[in-house]
Amino acid sequence: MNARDGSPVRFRFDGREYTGQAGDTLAAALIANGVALVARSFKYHRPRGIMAAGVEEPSALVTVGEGGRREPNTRATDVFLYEGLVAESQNRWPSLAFDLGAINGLLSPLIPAGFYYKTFFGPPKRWLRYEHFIRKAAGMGAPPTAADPDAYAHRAAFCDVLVVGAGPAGLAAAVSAAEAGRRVMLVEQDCRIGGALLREDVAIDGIAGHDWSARAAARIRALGGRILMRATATGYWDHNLVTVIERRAEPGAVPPVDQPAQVLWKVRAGEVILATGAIERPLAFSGNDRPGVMLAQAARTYARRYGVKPGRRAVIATAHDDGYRTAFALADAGVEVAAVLDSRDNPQGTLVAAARGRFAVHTGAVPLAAKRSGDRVGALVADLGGRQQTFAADLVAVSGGVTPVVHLHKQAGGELVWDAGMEAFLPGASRQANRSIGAAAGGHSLAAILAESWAAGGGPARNFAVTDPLGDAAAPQAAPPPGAVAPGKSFVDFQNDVTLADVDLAWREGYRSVEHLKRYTTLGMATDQGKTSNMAALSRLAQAQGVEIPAAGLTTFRPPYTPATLGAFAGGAVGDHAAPIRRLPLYDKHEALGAVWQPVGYWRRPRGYPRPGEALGEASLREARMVRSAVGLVDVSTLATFAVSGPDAALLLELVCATGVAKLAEGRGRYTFMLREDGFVMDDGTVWRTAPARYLLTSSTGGSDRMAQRLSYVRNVLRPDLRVSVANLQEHFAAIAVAGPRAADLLAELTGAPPPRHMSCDSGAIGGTAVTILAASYSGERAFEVYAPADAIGPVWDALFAGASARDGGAYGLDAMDALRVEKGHVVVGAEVDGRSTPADLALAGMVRKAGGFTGWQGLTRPALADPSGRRQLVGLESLDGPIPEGGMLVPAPGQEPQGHVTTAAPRVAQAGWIGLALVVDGASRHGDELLAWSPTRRQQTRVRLSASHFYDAEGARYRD
Amino acid sequence: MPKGRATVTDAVTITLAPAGPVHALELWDGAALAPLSALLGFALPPAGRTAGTAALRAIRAEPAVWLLDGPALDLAAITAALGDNGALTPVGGGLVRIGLAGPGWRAALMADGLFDAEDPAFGPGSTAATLIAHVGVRLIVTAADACEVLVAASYAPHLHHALERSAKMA
Amino acid sequence: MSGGRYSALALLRGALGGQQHWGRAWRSPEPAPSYDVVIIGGGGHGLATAYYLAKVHGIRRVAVVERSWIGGGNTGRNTTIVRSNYRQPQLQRMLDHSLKLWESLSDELNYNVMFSPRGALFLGHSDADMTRLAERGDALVAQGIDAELMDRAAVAKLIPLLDMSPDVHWPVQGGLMQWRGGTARHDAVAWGFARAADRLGVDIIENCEVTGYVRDGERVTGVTTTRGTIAASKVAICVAGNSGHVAGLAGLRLPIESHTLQAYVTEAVKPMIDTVIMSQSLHCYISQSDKGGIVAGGDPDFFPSYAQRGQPLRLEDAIAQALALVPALSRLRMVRCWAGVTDMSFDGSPIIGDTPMDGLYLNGGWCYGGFKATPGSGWLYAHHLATGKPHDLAAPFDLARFAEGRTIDEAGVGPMPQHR
Amino acid sequence: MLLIACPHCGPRAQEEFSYERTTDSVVTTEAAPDAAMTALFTRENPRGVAEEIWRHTYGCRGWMVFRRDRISHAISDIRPLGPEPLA
Repeated sequence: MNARDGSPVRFRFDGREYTGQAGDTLAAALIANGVALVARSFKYHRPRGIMAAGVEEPSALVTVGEGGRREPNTRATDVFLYEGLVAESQNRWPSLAFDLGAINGLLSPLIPAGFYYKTFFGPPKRWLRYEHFIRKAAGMGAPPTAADPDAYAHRAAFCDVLVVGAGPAGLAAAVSAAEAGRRVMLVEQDCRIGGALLREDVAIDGIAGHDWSARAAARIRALGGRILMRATATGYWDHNLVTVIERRAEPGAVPPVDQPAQVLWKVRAGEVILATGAIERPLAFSGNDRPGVMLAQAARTYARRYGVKPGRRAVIATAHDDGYRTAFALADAGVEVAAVLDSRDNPQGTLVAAARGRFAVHTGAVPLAAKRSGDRVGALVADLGGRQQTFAADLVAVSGGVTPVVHLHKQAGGELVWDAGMEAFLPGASRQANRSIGAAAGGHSLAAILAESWAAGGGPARNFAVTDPLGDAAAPQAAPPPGAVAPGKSFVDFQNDVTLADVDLAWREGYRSVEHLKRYTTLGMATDQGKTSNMAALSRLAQAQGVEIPAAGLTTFRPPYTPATLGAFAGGAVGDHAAPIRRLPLYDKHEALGAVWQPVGYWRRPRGYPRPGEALGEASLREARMVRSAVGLVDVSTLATFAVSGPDAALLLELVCATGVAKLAEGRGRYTFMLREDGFVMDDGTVWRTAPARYLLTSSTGGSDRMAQRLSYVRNVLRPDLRVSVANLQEHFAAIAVAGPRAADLLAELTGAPPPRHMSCDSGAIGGTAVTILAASYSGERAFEVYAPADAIGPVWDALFAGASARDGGAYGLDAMDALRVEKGHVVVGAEVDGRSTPADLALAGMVRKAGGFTGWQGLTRPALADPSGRRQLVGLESLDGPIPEGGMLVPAPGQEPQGHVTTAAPRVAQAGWIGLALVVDGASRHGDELLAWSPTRRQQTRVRLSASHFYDAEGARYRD
Repeated sequence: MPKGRATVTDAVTITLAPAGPVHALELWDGAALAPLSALLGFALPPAGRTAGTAALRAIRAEPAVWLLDGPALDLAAITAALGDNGALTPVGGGLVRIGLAGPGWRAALMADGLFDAEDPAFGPGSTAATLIAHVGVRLIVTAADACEVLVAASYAPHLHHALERSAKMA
Repeated sequence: MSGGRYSALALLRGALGGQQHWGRAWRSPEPAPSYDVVIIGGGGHGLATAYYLAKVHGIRRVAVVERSWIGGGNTGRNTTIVRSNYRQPQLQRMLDHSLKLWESLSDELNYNVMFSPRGALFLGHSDADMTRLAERGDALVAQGIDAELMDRAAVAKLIPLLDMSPDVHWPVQGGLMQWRGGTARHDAVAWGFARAADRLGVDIIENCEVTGYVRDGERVTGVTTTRGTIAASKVAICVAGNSGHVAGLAGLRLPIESHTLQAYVTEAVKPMIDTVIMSQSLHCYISQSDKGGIVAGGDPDFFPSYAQRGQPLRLEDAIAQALALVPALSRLRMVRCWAGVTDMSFDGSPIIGDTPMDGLYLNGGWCYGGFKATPGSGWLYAHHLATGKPHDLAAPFDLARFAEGRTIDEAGVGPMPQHR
Repeated sequence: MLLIACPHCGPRAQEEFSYERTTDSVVTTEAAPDAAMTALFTRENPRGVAEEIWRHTYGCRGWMVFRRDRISHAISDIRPLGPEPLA
């Protein structure tokens, strides 16, 4: 059904050009071109070929793509050809055919599992040197070094039924669910619908398997179902959330225009139906990793689905009926089948009988060793009931039973039950709303699978007629564990080069818990997560323990089911949009003034407005002096702002604020601060009574979300009885602080009214916009904060800026604001208010309500907070030499125990010199002491004198009216 | 904020404009419900719903908060009807209204979102607040093929970019 | 007792003898009726405590009882970072003591724990970040701990794959390096301590879950377990992640909540990142394992859980941040993600020492910073158990500090489970 | 990402919610200092079901309390917190 008549596709492997055809995987195309040696193994650099035909491939890892699209460790079986595909082999030097690293194979007796724990002793520096070479030898593909040019996207989806896997079981369930009127989503990791039907020669209800699949898919779509192809369900999370990664471009390929390379779907499903199939197990024998040793179902897939011959002369080694199907498929494809070796002593059934008539079938036959011929297998030595025989073959197709894919079921918290007949774990009770069907649930009879799957989808019971020329196979069986191991390496984990001998060694050394075994040998920790290896290892472990496999334990199944590209997780959160950037309402005005931007959380705020040729520091000092001498405007729109209204507004504010609010007269405001419940200062701001039952609360930019949450918590959880409304106005209002000796004059001119007195508020209009004016000073000058709706602030700024300019003023930024407030000794959240300061530490104890009753008052009573001695306290610093290093330690002399640190440093504005604020142990009683502000990391030190924390107009004469 | 900026793809047209007048109405006492309904001419809607007309729409935003969206608001009358049972606070100055029109609007909202905008029950008159691209938004379904997104103005450029990107890839 | 010393010579002997001579790394004894000290929890901290009790204090009648397999909790679920570059002096001193123990640990245990002082770098993304980093560095140097402030150029040279463009969301302005920091092989730490403790006579008892305590009046005199009752002069809880549950069996309530923290590892690639990358502003940390996988993590899940199962959106955020710093990671593939259950204490710092009950001791509350403290934590806890008094370095980390207000709040965000 | 049935909005993604604390750790402003500090600094932290306060911060901003199993994450007995509901 799958003659190789597709359109030709050119690709390169290790620099050589080949032609495959559309629909091929890279693996199929390499096989078609006679390439057997594809990779080198991780540890011993063994030559490796293609073992599988699906995502479980452990060996054939290659690097695909170029430049920013380079993807190391891509399974050749999981990339579909596209024109110009470039692939390279990995982990070899100088070439794949001649790899010096193969010497590790000769050294292997010296480097068994865990050898590195037993040597390389000495000081850490010596280990660093060893490690340098170990790291170079380890790793697989070379990492990409260029930026990824492609986009990735996220997508939420909701459905009644999510079906994972579009093989016969998944298709039947999905059609059934869709016909029952349920919202259906079907995801398939392959690029073709059909699953196992793509490798079997069967008909369903008289329709050839692949046609039946196509019709089923069409039916699902017609009923409104959504089907995603090349989409792998990688993770099953809480509350039936399944993450699905959809490839829209093959590894290394250029995605279609405007399309992401991959989409990460987050699917919340009412029910999840897992039709994830089963993975065949390899057999353990010496040299079982050689190129040309292939899983039997994979060999069948290459012959049937891709129409390529995986070898010329094959030996099939199987533990159950399914291997025989491969013999027929290979023979039909023109491959000589030298023998079928069945490990069972007396297999029965129509399939076996049919095979006996066509092939040389040996029963009780166990493979011992694969011999090489050049780079690939040349012969298989087998034990035929005590007699050894060598079979010449360049293809050894093996089937050691099948392992149902229970990963997602287990990720969802489901239980597993042991099926002694199949020697496999099957899905047991689910903890979430999911069920498994088909081969994933241990099914093997197609007709039964279809009927059960249909029922799982919710449709009325029905039967399917299956036509299979070979008849129904018996239930899968696992290969018996190998007896004496032949000399040479019998691999269990092909990708991490873990052998049976390694498993035995781990047991001998006491790494007997299955998790210890895994971690000590690295078994199952490679990119295939042990899909082909875990059962073999468990079997060996159970054998050593003398117990059944279930008693040996099982490692955890962790997401993702198959390796998932990191870019897909990030989605659109890259570059400029790695996180939101919040834009000020006056962004354009600042930008036009040449603002230098400063990140403050997600905000970007103007830090200063340097003139051409002016350094930022110079500009900031100029701006600060402009405020002291004339008038300046600073954008304070980011401040947290809340309207608190209602009869109980003051009561709520007094629950949140540590200072008095209730006695505030209408039209008046005051400074306030809030404590955390443990008594430390959380935030500070101002509170204003703008109307008899309405207050405006401002607090710090950075604490805005926390303050909103606090207000809501107190109001809703602690005091749902209050008659109060809290509205968050941070975004509604934009605000401009106007500061300087000419600020009052400027406002009077623009509003046509005398501006409010210090710590009073009023309303008015500027530039035609209604504004609220709060007379508060952060700079130490006469100052006002002008609030207006953000969408109307433009004209207000324009009017203020024109007026300020006419008065030798202008805009100032955060650095100037900082210098001004330091000179006034105002603390700021994030520097002095560092989450470890009490009100007393910050010289604010006098404002705390003595009667308590506010959040955090109890915390303040704890002994270490109540007793000021030994606490870090706010002081001012006056430099006795040059600039003070901000963040520097305050020490008597270099290297001595710090007594505090510089929380903020700034140049003096009103005069020459440098000042700062600091938290110093017992600092309040140490004014006049000299210390060294010491920054060894910046090689700076400055002598400072401790002082009171205000350096300018201590009486506050300048801001009063 | 550039007014009326629009992005058009095959599936969805995205427009961007200041939200205009929006007021938060918070009640602490249900006694105001009846007089307010009488005044507005429609009942204040339950959770997840909007009511009213394009000139004045009431959006249930929180357990005790409605957004009164639109210019046709008689502030004095509402304040009187409220009495001592609630408060009215203007909030629209910091809101941007992003319009999504066309068959792709639901898909566009789900690209970086978490909310089931494809639920057929989420039809005209429905509203929900959720997160899109890490930004808090309020969705208002205005017609079978159109939706409005109210977002804080500072986040609007980021959200707009995310929605444009989604619309292109949808 | 277990096999001989490990050395290159022993490996050669193994090569010649078909690896047959290796003995068990640790025995699997039945629990004895009584011990001087029973340590609950066979993670790195518990095993280290047992080792130092035997080695430093000569107390060898010690049992480590482990619910499951040793090293299977947070010891086996972290991102293997070792460093001491904190800001608060109590943490600096305590963790630098631990770092010094790391430096000779492989030789001490005769087990290569692969401590790799490849450097632990905090990136700064703004002038404000750089000031905070300088402050931290200055505080470290003042304690005699190494810290180097690096400028943009030096950072770019050290990690060529970092995105150094000035106009990205989090531009790299420089960093603070602790060269003595780095990584270690997490499983090996548990196994190495287990093997060394076992050789000194400590009983390591796996698959033995503590179900309650034996009491004599107000005094704890032993534990009941799924493998019988074990008497002990002292019972030492050392089960970070599960402290709430295990202390709860004695009726104790702690300033701790258990939260999950996720991490992930990519497919192995050849060397691309040679140092540990962290950030002052972002919640992500990145290193490359010796095997070649990129190991990284991010924020906890922000709600309490014992599930050892994380939330996918936290993973997305962590990866987005890692990609923002190192864009070339975009095409690498995650091969596994996992979650550990962390003891989130209410000031972000650990709790080591007495409990209100006689005979019962607590070591927990390590938040997501416990791995780096493994040897030091064991050393300090052993000191307390052996002498009955806290070691000077552990004294600030007593349980009473919460009630008394002496919290050690590195992030300044208490009094809740600390998410930095 | 859990699915939390907000009493006001119906089932929504956990990302829209924020965990506040357990009900036994609520500290009122009237509590005596010792009682307040005990509530604040001692938690049951059960490896099982706890009663927790959450907020639909990025949805309706409403508060709620529910019981949640901290291993399976199953949620039950969800009810709103806050002022008496309006129509």
